[in-house]
Amino acid sequence: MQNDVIMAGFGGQGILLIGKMLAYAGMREGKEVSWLPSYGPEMRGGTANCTVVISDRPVGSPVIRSPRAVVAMNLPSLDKFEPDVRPGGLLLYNSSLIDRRPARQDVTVIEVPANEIANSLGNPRGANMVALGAYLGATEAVSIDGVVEVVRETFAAKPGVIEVNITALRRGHEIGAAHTVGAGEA
Amino acid sequence: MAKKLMKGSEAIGEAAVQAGCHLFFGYPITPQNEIPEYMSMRLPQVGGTFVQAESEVAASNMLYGAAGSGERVMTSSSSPGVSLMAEAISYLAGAELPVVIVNIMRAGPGLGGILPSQGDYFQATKGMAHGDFRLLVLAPWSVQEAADLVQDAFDLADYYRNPVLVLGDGLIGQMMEPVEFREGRLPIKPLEAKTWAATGNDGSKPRSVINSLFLDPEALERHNVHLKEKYDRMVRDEVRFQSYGLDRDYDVLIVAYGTVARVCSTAIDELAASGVHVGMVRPVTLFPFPYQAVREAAARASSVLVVELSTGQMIEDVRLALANSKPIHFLNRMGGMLVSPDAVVDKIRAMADGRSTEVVHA
Amino acid sequence: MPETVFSRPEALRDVTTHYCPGCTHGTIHRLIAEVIDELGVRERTVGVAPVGCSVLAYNYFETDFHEASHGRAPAVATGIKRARPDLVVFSYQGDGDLASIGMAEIIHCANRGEKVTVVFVNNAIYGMTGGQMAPTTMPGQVATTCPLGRDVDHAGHPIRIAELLSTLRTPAFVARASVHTPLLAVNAKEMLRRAFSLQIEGRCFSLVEVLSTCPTNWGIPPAEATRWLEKTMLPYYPLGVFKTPESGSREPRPLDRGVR
Amino acid sequence: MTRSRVTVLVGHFGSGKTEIALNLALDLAASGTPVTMADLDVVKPYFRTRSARQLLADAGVELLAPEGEHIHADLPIIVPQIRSRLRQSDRRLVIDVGGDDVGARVLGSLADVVPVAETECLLVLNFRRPSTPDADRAVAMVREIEAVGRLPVTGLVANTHLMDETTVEVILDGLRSALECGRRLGVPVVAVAADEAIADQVRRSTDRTVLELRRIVAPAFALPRRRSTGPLFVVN
Repeated sequence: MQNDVIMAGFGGQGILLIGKMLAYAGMREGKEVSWLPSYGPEMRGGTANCTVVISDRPVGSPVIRSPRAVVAMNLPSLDKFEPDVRPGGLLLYNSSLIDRRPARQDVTVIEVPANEIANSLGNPRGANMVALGAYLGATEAVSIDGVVEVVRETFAAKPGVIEVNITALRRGHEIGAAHTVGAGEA
Repeated sequence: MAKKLMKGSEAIGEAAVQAGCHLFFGYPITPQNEIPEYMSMRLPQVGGTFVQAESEVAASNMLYGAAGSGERVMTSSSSPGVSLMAEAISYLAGAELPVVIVNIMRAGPGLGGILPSQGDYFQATKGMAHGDFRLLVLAPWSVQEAADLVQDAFDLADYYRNPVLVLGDGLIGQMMEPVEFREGRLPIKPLEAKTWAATGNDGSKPRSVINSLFLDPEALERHNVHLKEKYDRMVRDEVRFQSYGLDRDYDVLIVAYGTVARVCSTAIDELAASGVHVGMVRPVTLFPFPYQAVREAAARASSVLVVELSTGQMIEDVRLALANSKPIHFLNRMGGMLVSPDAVVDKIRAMADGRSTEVVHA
Repeated sequence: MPETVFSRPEALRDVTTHYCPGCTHGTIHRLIAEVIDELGVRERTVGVAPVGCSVLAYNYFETDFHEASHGRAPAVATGIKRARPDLVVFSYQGDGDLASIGMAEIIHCANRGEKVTVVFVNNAIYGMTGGQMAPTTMPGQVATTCPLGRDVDHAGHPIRIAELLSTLRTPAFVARASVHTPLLAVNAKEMLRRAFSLQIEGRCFSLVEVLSTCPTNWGIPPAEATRWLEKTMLPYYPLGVFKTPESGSREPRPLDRGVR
Repeated sequence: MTRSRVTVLVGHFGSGKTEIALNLALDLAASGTPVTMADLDVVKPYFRTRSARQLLADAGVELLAPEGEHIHADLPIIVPQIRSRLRQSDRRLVIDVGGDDVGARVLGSLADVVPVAETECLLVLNFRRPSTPDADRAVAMVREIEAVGRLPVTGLVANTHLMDETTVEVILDGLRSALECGRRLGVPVVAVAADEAIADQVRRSTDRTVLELRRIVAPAFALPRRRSTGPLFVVN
């Protein structure tokens, strides 16, 4: 079984960070994982993205052209990666910053107002955690408890932000869980 | 030791530290800056030394001094920087100094671009610099293997008293994967004390002179013969490769190395799911090249596909292995563009239905 | 009983050098060897030989040695010293090696304050390759690549390495000596002693530039070569100590005309 | 050719100085004269008489040249004994100097010990070499060599040849140019050199002294029966 996802957004939105947390939690669960930052022609246009693969068996290509899931945190990311989502896959988009509906009909689309939720929690920087939570809720790629543990470790130096981030993660998870999508075969 | 999630660059640095390398000299160049950055942070923690040199030229000569002092030492760079180091690498080989050099290849020629490439295959395996010498060249395909090969590289360098090159690309350097460092790792070769090192002369041993200059042509020829014997031993004892999917019958054999082989493995798995079986031989050592393994695996196939991020530099070695016995097809991207699993699948299908033409032999 | 008044320093090997008659490399070798002996550090000294006439210096000192590629001796010395801080490390370089192809290495070695000693032999010409113009060749001096004499409009003025390096804040000791008279040779030895001592005390980079003659490539007899050095080189390359650990940074002077 | 104690051979690059110096030293030794040969060629280490060392040793010629591994060093090496031999010796001294004025510079460094009154300085001329196509250029070269070598040229050796394609006419043509050059310099042409294979024919065509040359320094590929495994040039 394999989950793979391209997460994309503006630099500074914490995209690479949530990708790393996802990969790290996967590794903790004994899965095979890889994390590949924006590298190659996709890097152009000021967007940051990373590809995370979580699998039961050794990861083959860490480069994924047709991912099973895309998390788009801004409009350029949606424009760029919407066509690449594998048919039957998952397209999760940040409706707070993206003012159009995705056009794809053959994938599961989840609308996540990530910035609005983060702001309402008094944690404007937590939109990335909302998105990660939503991805986890929809795919169960790794358990949310494992990710919570990673959050605690990641922010160990800044204990004040741990709980707000966990809250953001859980709120996202609730949204995602309403649209569960299965993982594909590796 | 528990698994850690590390970037390839960090894993390479940590592997070196754990292999007892406490000296690093380097000069910044993308896409490998994480290696010197990691070493500048890590080496002081173990009482080691990191120096940012004024140039790759200087860095590689600092290696010469440190290695000649009997210490384990490493540098890393990327293609244009390695070209600048080539002079010193010839001297290191001539003076028989053990060092580890990491080349995270970028696309060229010239300044080219910072994206992944395999365009330095010839440089690494055939023509690094002036004079008759060879480097052991190790090409990892995963972060874990990069760490393992770096550690092996130090043992091999010490054993052969020869520079060892670890050849990766930007993907290997930037990618994060879990890595496990074996505790209490034993050297893979029986290593002797470095009595040849120039560490001061108190009369207890012959004077040590680290040198590649031989004025007497007969003495130089003897030295060349000695080096050749060393390279012959490498060819005999150090060939490494990995077989993939050779346990079933296959029509096409892929030859690819490094991250490209990773991509091919995914394509092979996808094709297997649809009943098409493809085999692969992945050279882990590029010098010595696994000629015999390629020849034997190709004997069971009707054609061979070479996949590379270059104009086809490795094809020359594959042709040597096959001696024109099988048609060779070629799939590549260059300039930093990557080969995707889909492209490999398409190519294999094209070979099956006759849409792919073989590489024309000169 | 006859008394021994002259003997070979232990740090010098009992071999014949290849240097031409009238060349002062031999004198400079001997002074270095005497200093190494007198400081009692021969067993832990490692030298670095360059490319140039002194390419075979490793055959003449009774210490361990590295033979470096052209110009890179300061980088090799850096590698040695960083690997083994307990060693006493010196490089021995000529003007083509240090002041031309190796300029980057010497400046950065000095500026990092590597704890090594550099002996820089300046004879204003390329010796090994047969008398070509060096960065230190004097204006008007004939060399095979400036057959009409060095034209400063074309090739610039000769580089004064001791002055150049002494503008750096880091180096502990920079001096210029000559060995063409016994008295000056005694001074040169004292400068070399200071340079090595500062390294041994853990102070940083030290360099002694030593002016030298090259009768073979200058094409004049040794005695005349000495006179040429005095008349032509000395006024341009003054002898003395340019930097010590105590000397501070250089303050700029105000512009003597124009807007204040 | 003459009876001076010291014979210095100068000339342009590739004029045949080394070959003539070797022949001269070997001829002197064969006639029973104690002779010392000195190699002052710092210009082209590949082609020094050092490779003739065995031949000279067998003939009883003393050689002053770098020893041991320094034979092949890319370094200007002047063995110090040359200074004492120049000052005083009961042996004939034949000195092979490097080509052009650059090679002759080394002579300048010995100017304080060269016994001018006892020295003949012979300039070897091959008018089929590009640097000396005619008497004008040859005269200019002599002036340059004299200036840096600090030694007057006392005689010329006409050595015009085209290696294996040399004809008597080539040699005689070169001799005429050498005589013209000598007239303008006021120095004699002391000999015309010719390979042993052609020397008799030359003798029949001129009353000048003919220096019969054995080809000694030759590239390994020119010697089909004696392939060398040594450096570029060998002695046959």
